[in-house]
Amino acid sequence: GSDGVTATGDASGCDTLPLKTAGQLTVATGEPAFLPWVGDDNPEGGDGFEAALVYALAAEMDVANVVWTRTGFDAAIAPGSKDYDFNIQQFSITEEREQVVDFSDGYYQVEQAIIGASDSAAASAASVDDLKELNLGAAIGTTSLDYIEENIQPDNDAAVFDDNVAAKSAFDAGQVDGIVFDLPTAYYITAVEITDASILGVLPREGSPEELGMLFEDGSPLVPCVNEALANLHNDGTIESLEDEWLNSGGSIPTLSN
Amino acid sequence: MTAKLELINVHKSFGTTHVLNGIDLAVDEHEVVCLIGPSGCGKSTILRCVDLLDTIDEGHILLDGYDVSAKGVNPDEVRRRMGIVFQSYNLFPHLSVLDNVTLGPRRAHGVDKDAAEAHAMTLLDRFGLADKAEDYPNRMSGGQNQRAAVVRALMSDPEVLLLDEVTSALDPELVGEVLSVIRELAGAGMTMVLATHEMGFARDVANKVAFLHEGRVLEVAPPAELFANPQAERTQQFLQRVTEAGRL
Amino acid sequence: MTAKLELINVHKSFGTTHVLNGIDLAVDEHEVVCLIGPSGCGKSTILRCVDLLDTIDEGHILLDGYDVSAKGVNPDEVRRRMGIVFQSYNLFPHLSVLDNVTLGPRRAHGVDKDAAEAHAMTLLDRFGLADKAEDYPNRMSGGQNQRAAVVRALMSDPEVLLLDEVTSALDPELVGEVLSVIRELAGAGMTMVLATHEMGFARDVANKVAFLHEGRVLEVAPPAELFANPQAERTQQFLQRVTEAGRL
Amino acid sequence: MAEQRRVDPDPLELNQPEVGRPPGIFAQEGFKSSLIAVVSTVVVFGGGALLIVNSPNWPKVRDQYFSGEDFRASWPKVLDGFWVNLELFAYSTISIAIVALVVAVMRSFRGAAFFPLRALATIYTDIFRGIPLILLILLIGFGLPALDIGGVPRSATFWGIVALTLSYSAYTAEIYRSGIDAVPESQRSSARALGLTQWQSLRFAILPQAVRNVVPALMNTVVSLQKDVALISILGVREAVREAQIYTARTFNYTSYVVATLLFLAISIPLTRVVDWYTARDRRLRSQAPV
Amino acid sequence: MAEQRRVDPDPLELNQPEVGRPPGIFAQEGFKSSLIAVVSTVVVFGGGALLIVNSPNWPKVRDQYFSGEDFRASWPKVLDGFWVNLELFAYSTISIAIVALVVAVMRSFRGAAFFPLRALATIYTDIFRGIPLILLILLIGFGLPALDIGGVPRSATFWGIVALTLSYSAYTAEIYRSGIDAVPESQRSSARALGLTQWQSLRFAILPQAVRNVVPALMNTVVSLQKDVALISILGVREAVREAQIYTARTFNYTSYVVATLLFLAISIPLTRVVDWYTARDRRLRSQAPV
Ligand SMILES: Nc1ncnc2c1ncn2[C@@H]1O[C@H](COP(=O)(O)OP(=O)(O)OP(=O)(O)O)[C@@H](O)[C@H]1O
Ligand SMILES: Nc1ncnc2c1ncn2[C@@H]1O[C@H](COP(=O)(O)OP(=O)(O)OP(=O)(O)O)[C@@H](O)[C@H]1O
Ligand SMILES: [Mg+2]
Ligand SMILES: [Mg+2]
Repeated sequence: GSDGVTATGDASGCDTLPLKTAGQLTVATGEPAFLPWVGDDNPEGGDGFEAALVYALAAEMDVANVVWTRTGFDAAIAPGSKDYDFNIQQFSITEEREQVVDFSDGYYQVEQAIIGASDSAAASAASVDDLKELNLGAAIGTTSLDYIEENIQPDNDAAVFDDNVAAKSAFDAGQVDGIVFDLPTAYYITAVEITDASILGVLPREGSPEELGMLFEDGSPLVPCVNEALANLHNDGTIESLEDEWLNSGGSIPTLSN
Repeated sequence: MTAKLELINVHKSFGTTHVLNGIDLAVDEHEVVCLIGPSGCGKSTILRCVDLLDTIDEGHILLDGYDVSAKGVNPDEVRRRMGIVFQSYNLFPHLSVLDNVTLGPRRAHGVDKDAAEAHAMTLLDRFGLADKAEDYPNRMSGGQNQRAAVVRALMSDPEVLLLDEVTSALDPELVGEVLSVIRELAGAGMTMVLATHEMGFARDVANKVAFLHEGRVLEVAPPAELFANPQAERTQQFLQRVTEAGRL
Repeated sequence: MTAKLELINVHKSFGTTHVLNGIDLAVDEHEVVCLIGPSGCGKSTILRCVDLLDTIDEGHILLDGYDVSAKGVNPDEVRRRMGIVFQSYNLFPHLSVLDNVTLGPRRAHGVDKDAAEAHAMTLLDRFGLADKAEDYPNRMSGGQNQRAAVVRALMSDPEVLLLDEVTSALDPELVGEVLSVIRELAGAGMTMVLATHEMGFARDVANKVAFLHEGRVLEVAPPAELFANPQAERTQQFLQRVTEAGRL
Repeated sequence: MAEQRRVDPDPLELNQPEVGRPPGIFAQEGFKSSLIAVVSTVVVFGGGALLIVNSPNWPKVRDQYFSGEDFRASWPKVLDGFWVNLELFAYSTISIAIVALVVAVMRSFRGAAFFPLRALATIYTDIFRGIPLILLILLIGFGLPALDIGGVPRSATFWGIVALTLSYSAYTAEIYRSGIDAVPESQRSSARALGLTQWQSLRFAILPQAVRNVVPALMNTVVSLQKDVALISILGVREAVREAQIYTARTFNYTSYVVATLLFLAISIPLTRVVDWYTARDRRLRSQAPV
Repeated sequence: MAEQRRVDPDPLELNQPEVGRPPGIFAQEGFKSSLIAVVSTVVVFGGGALLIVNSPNWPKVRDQYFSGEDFRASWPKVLDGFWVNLELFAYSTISIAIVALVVAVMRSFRGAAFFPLRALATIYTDIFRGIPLILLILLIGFGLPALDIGGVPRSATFWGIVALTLSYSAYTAEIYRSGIDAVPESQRSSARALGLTQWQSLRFAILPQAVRNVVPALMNTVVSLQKDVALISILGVREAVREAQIYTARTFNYTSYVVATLLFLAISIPLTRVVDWYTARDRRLRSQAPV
């Protein structure tokens, strides 16, 4: 998959975009799609960071028409050709995944945060070490889980849930003390879904930054074109203002020490 | 004197088939009563009803004068006092012969294993089955199965023994043995009701023979009388046909 | 002249039990042969082997001179030429009597439904089962079941009829009927092998009686001869016991 | 002779059969123990229910699982999905029944000549029963179309049904087999003795009895299939459970699952009752064995 | 009399029994049709396999499902998870067997007095069989602990086993029942005639035969339970399938599922074979009915 395509590469093939359906950008997202990434499970509305980004991208690439489809996680990562141009639902870019599919350049650098009951033992944690003896949880397919395993290394194996809903339910049932989410999701969850919990802290970044990218079928010729457009959106500050609008609305949260 | 076992106006239907049509029959203690009659006349059904395996629709079954067919009677208690051997023996296929015959005494009567097995071996030996004690029913011939079933019924020293054509699967050599065992039991005071197609057997062993026809007892008499001088026309017909078949 | 059916040195074991121990037996066309002997001597096993329901370990079974026990014989073809009635009748519980008896002709012989049913009704009528044609086996008495099983075997006009104690579940009234049917069949040229415990029956219907003991044919003779003047000591013993049991 | 014949017994002595019962014979043990069982069940379940309803967090839990509002909101979508379930269910039931029968029949043939057939059937059941259905659906539903072989359909629904059929037919074949094995050997002998071939014996004598033997087990499979059809949603098919999941993921409320469950029960319970009733009637008709 | 007795037949005439066979009697139909079946199976499967292996995308699909590297990489974690499966499996098998037996026995009691018991058992099987296992696990595993009732355990494992038991015991009870129903009525009569109570008749005469009748169906349940234990992962428990999922989600490579499948097969196939062997032996020992 990683056939040396880079964002700075010559994008001359992009004069006529190699789209699945000419004249329209077919984009897949999750089912359901949720805030802060997509507003109201309605990407057509353009609310939410990812939805807004796609529309900005389409404008940048001169495509008038955006058509949305939905896929589950499993269908997104299945082998074979796809019937959409790309899939955007907070996929983290990793080398292993690049063997199977192609990614665009990163459109967002993710930080991890831990949430827990405000009145619990976890609330007093000041460092990552303090988290070791907690029962932690994360949703499957997220880099939150990788973060727990690689950087926190808790005494008890972290519980792994199908989705944010299950993680929240386990929290309600008292089966986990803390859940790790990416920061934007954590903001949203504590504000709307688990109101008796709060973000206990942002987790310190380890190693190379984790980036979200759009997912393409292996060998898609569209990748350089999207990368070029993304670079332009970065340069003109569009992406930054979208981040401010949708993702950085939580005020200041302390970052835990190592 | 109260009869050991008495059936009074017993009726029984299966769905729309009226099988027993007002059976009246008394069996005194120490008495052997044979039920004879054409196929389907209800012999097996009577025995099943007496053992409370089928519930009767109407009438009474008295054991020692008590109405055991009444509501509220615990049928298990009644059955523990009787033994029955079925036409198609019905041994338990998953148990060895020894386990088959000791199951009743051990579980229903609380006899301990050793005592039950000792008793079983004596009886099995008497019926020529001592070497089959560890075998499974389905690996034995029909005759062997039927003998084991007789032993099973005798194991609990029943007050009344009900036998449903116990000799039909036996070879003639063994019929004599079974006959003598039954004679012995009768002498020792066993009360017995036998359904049988063997007129010779009935004549030989019975105190009374009851002729059944279409769910009714047409006549009851000592065998000498009944065979020599049948009263009902239907009885005469039946006995004549049987004689023709060379079975009397 | 070749025998219709011939067994030559037939051996058969179940596991370690040697059940047939070198059976030699010839049955001519139009002949009725009765197998007698104590329980477990192998009568049923012989009939099963002849019908190729059990494979023999050694020896040969010849039908019209052809070795049907040889490798490569299609047993279905052989079985279609024979009929068998089992000791425990084995009707199909999910089929009505009529369907039971027409199954063979319709499926194995390709007779059409109407013809098969007409034929069936004639036979059922002859055996007093006409009104039971639509009934299911488990709702009938043992006698009724056995009669239906006989009808089932007769349906395909078999060349050889094998009967395994067909009268043991019949009441004496009906034994006469079956006997006369068998006599009739014999007269019409039917070749038959019967395992039986009914000496009277054997005497009455057989051309030859074979006495079996421990998986061997001890002697074969016409019934008058064999019953009056048994050669082997074991035969004498057996017949004496049978006489004592009042069955001869 | 006359004094031996019974003539109308005095019915008066029967008027009080209860008097003087020997001890132990009369008892209503059945009724008593049944009563005890029911009362204790009611106490346990009723007590449990009370405890739940009075627990501090009950209102919260109730709202999350049994909220009237969410019930109404999720109902239309889940119901739409349920029609998809029924369609998939119908197709897979048919293909499973057929494949399972073939496999079971293959396994029940006798004789050395049929060894390869039996072995094949055995391998089939072992493998497809052992592979988790989820993997089978992933492998077949994503893997096969990904191969891009000409003429191979890409429809997720199609491949989902194929995967369900492979897995469930292995289970169902084993059920058929247990039914076949429970038919007494003597029935097979009888059928063969009539000159029927192995196949005819199976078809006319053994299978009808075998299927009757295993109706409850087959019902088990049907009920469980009805629910496992939902796994096809991995391939992107939006059936009832998937719709419920989507609703839950959006609202963090599980009531949509309860909606799906009620729809499933609305099919499975009447189906079970009808089959039970039919089985009981069949049994009454054919199988009341006089001993 | 002597001329009637058979003395050694001339064995020579038997040397060529093949000569002059009447037409139709001799055939090797069994062998021929078996051969055809096997050959055609091999052709179909072999052809299919060739088609797959030669398809344009095969190398990619192969790498995603059957990569040696990923096999090695995912093996340790999946194996760790598998021990959790086995533990959960062992506990639930025991509790399911017990509960199912109680329910089946309740349902098979006869007589009007036992009607409430039977009704209770029927409702139990209908409900718990009809509710999708996934919902049962969610409701019980998340719902009950969330109630915050004093003394009620919170452990996901514990409640997962409870949910599995409720669902599977309903299925298993139906299997037991089918086994019980397949035992001839006359066996029950015989047992009752010995003076055994209903319960004793069941215990000593009916159930042992019933269980033998349904061993294959029970094996089905065991094999499927072994896999459904994985559903407890909804509650966050990390068993083999969950570990495989984690690996796949991280790497987008499905080989970890194949690892999990092989582990499952490593248990289920030998188990099936042992049970088959035992059943066959048992049958040979006890049930070769001479007709
Ligand atoms: N469970 C049943 N359901 C319906 N009909 C039955 C049932 N049991 C018996 N019958 C019918 O009741 C009648 C009497 O049957 P029973 O077995 O008592 O006769 P029998 O005198 O013992 O006959 P046989 O001498 O042939 O054994 C028969 O016509 C039979 O078909
Ligand atoms: N399938 C089998 N497996 C093991 N042993 C068997 C089997 N069938 C028959 N036997 C044994 O073979 C012997 C002969 O049985 P068979 O049924 O042929 O006797 P039989 O002469 O018909 O006896 P009966 O007069 O009692 O019917 C018996 O000892 C029996 O236990
Ligand atoms: Mg009878
Ligand atoms: Mg026999």
